[in-house]
Amino acid sequence: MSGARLRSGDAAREIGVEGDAALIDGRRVEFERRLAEGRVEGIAIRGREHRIVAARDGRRVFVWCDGTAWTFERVAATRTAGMRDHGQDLISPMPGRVRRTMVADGESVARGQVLLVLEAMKMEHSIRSPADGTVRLRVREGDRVEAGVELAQIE
Amino acid sequence: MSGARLRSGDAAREIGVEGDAALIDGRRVEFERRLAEGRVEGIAIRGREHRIVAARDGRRVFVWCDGTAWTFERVAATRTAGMRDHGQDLISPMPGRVRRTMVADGESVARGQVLLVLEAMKMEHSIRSPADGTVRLRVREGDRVEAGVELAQIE
Amino acid sequence: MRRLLVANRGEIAVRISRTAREMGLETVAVYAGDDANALHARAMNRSASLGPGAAAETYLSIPRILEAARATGSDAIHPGYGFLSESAAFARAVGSAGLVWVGPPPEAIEAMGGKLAARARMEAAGVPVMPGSRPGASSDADLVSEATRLGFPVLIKASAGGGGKGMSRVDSAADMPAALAEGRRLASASFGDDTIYLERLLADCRHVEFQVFGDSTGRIVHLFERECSVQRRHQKIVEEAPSAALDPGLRRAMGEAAVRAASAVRYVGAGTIEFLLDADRQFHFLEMNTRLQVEHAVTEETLGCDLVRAQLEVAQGLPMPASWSDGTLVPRGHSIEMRLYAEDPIEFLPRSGRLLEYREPSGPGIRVDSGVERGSVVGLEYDPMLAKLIVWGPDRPAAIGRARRALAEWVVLGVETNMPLLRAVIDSEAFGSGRYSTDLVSRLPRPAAGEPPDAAWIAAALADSAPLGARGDAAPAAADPWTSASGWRLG
Amino acid sequence: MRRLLVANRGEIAVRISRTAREMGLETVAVYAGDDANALHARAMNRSASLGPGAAAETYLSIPRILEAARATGSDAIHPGYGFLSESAAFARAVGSAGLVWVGPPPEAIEAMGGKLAARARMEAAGVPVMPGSRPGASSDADLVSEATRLGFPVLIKASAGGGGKGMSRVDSAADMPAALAEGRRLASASFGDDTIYLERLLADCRHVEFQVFGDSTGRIVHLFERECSVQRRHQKIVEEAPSAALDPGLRRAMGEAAVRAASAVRYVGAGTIEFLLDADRQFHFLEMNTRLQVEHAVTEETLGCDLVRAQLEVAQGLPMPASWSDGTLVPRGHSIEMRLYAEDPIEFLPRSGRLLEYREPSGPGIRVDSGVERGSVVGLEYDPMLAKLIVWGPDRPAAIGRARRALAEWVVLGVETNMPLLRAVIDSEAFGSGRYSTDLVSRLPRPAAGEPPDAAWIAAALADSAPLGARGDAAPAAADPWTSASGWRLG
Repeated sequence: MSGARLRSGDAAREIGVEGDAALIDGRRVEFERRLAEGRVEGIAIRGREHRIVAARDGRRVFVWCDGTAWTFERVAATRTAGMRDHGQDLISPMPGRVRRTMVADGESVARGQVLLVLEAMKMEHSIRSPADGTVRLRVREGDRVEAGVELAQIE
Repeated sequence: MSGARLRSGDAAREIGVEGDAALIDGRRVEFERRLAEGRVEGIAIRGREHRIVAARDGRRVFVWCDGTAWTFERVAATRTAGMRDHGQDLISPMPGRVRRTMVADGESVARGQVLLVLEAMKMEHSIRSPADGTVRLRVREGDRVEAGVELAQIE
Repeated sequence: MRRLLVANRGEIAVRISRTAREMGLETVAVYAGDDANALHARAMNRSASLGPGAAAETYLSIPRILEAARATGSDAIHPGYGFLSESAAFARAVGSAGLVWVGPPPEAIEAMGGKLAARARMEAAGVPVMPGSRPGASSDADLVSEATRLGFPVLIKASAGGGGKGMSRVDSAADMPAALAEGRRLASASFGDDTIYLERLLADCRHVEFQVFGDSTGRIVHLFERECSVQRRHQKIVEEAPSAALDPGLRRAMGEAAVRAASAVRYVGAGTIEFLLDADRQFHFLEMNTRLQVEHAVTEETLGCDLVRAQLEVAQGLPMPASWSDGTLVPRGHSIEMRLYAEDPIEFLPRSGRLLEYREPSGPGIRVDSGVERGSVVGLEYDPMLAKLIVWGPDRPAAIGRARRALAEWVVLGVETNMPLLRAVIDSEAFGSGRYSTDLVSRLPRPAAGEPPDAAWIAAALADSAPLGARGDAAPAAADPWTSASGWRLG
Repeated sequence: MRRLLVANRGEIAVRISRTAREMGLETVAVYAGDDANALHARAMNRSASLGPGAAAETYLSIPRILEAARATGSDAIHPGYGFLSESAAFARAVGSAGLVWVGPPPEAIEAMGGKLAARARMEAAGVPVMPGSRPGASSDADLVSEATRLGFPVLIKASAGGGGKGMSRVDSAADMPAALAEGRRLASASFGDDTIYLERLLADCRHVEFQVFGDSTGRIVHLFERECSVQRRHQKIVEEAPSAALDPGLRRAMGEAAVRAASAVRYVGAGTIEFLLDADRQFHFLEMNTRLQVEHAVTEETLGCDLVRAQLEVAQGLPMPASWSDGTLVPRGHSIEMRLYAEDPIEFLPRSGRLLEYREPSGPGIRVDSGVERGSVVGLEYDPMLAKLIVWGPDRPAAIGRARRALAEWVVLGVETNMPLLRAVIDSEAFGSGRYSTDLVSRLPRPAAGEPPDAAWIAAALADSAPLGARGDAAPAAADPWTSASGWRLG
């Protein structure tokens, strides 16, 4: 049985899968896989078909299910218990300038809170915290940043 | 420079690619790649754009180019010269019965020649040779075959 | 009607479930054991396995389908085309099980199912029928004398057949005995009934059919024609609406004959009257298809209607759309359908494999009804039609331009298809002029493979040298339990 | 005209090239340096780089685009929408370079480009214009007094603006000085001209626009209306045709006013007259867009026409299609367009990333005009619109059912989009009833994320534990030079 703790938005679940049964926070759910080229593209539960498309990008898993897209993140893996959580980095996607920092380094921040405002391509973009935690700012107001630069980390 | 001898239908070419230049049977062709997610999905040659989708399945490479699908097979790799060619297997795709063999074991056959007739799902299917060569039959008339069974090999 | 079971597979199952969902219905798929991963089985709200076995034990099994309907709580069944769609026994069994049958009354299916009886009935209703052997002619001697009366060449057809299956051409009286024996054998093997009959075989003909529609108020209308002369092996591959061969007068006469034909069997729902139009512009009834047609989409595109929606409404006792019977319905522009088959483009033999890549054309005027997607396994167990491309344009030349553009956008890799033939048809002078007959395909030069352009060689070299497991490659065998069932693979 | 350069990117560049190819034209793409792998750059017969730099130095650079046209041997230029499409200077430069300009005469662009002057011109032509400040009013004192005359709230608009950009609402005289200063600053920064004017801000309005079309024979017609009231941040996200707000009388009156407006500037080609329809069913001219509109597709679907084809024909001096001017053109059924934006569905902030999966809906009544595909990189450099879904149905309820079904088929993974908002709009009672105004989106409950269903949790667990490199995962970073540019990534 592989198991992991996954988070989507405010919800987090301990979920393990063995064969055609899943344990979701201890609740057993039997399912059938529908495969296309080895990928799971459908999951049937109690006779109901759910269309599935899934993709993974680093730590994140994207799942489209019956028309709705969900984003999951692994919180802590049961099978890799003891591994240190690396925290979450915020990376600059393109060249720009830090217009304002809205929090102080080391401050406790809530998920969704605006950390800083980046100006890029003549537009202002609010950078929000992806999680509750302590913020480590890696930039200061007025800094010019290149693409790929770490702006902050949430611990 | 990676190089290989590829065949498509009756045409065979020695082709090598280094950076943004290709040598096709010794003729140099410069090109630009258009990428999507790391895949080559377009090739521009002298200002002309060619839309490309490519996929590989075992030894075969499928290339869609500007609306036409082509199948390529590696004939002999320059960089792996000396490797033995494994021959070509014909695998049964589903349960059926060998209705007729049209060639004798060890016979020389031409590409496209009918080797045997398989009866499956109430239909007769002619199995043709994928290449010129010597045929090794693995089944006899009247044999019942399961899916995945080797029917013949072309050497 | 709340939950509709679609007793079919492939593109038509997906297409029916799309409209049903748009109407707010729940949809239920059924699948043979080896079809559990097919697109249609995943595309609906629920699904039920029909168990293991070939089509005869699954998609053609009335008890298994009724059991699936019961198990899923379905209250209606749409049969699609093919399989049980023209089985009066199935229609009756569905009704007896207390479910709504989305199709014509079983009596109408029966009346048109026996082609020999249907010919007589149509003649009585004043519908011109293709000259053929008289109903009583069944012995070799009778049939040879009938053939001589009709004049060679003649066609041998199975009375219980249809859709171009099991037909054979005979050119002289000397060939008749052998051909009759083979015809009876085929008819018996394919349709369980060895009754055969003869039809005159006309050269330079067009195949033009009329969509008809009836509702429970007794109203029966036609929804104009479809031109279906582009055929290979007596089966359609390209259809269009309207037909370039009809003028308003002929269209009216044929439409009226089609309505007479459907009225003679008190038709309800969607059906098709097939005519042969000869070189003298005389039309002859061939047969009626008492179901939705593969090519129904060109009617939908030119008339702006949804035939499946109308089927589902009429099956619930609702009247047909008002505009269909009040004379305001007028076709607009031009539509062409192209059928993509997994088959070689020269001898038309079915091909199997896995679709390593599959991307549909899109944009203005393009519709794709598909039963496959990237990764689909194409077997030899079922009809090799993968998908239909339907284009619409303000006029015929615009529609042809659009068809050419859309074909050039359609990416199908991993399984050989008739795409080169479709392109050859669309590009041909005969098709472009609109003046063609059922021999169009046989008159085309065989599609020559030619040699790949430089860009294709380069792309092949790049793909050949790319690391395995990169995107665009087939999945590694270990990760894919289906590789071993993926058809004729060259090892 | 043989070779058409499309001076644009994204979905509209692809859409224009599709029609051009259908007409047998060669097409030429241009792309900014960072856009070399974008879909539009690969979709045409030829392409030319516009060099490095932001939009101002590439897609907005007249010299670079003309140089690309010269280098590729193009003989015509279609500007699409946005970028240089409403630049009279570009239109003139294209003409001076001896190329065909696929757009209206520069004089018409200029006449409608200055919104303040256009208002005066329209008033003179007898077109009802939204009450606003008189042309001479430019000082703070004048504008405050004009605002008081009009009655608060008022809108501040930039004369050189358009398309909802740079508008701001003022609710009281006390707020005016600060708002005017900010309005002038924004107008100057965005459009290089700080001229501003005021318009009365009406509550409970609908935004209804008319497609107009002129040809070189001097004929000018309207092609019926589009309802564009579903907006967020003053920009349209869902459009439909016809508008449920018009009856035949109002439609005729507005259509005639639209033709008067276009005639006043001797319009040639495709253009749009935007009206505000107030709660008392009075309509007011807002502005004219002298180009193809994003939402032109709903007109094409209901009228059965191809506006881009007509643009290309008229640019070559051909007359518009006969049916457009002989009174036989009648809309059929109902069409709805939904714009897919890479943005969060609540605050509408642009999002970037890579489309790990992208699959379009298909089947009957569905059209997708897309600028992206699986693997596309979505940056923040350009407009965040990714694609448009256009549905057609025989009536409005059928079109809504189809929209719902198609949205539920559209797979977009890897970048956050406004899909939840589109679904909320289509599912809303207000949209369903047809009785809504421009505040529809603000009245919707915020889309709640909710919790994933069991099937999604299971799929996530399966994908999370799958070996890297399996199909459906992102390509390994080493094989993909674009990963590092793929936007806001959570490391």
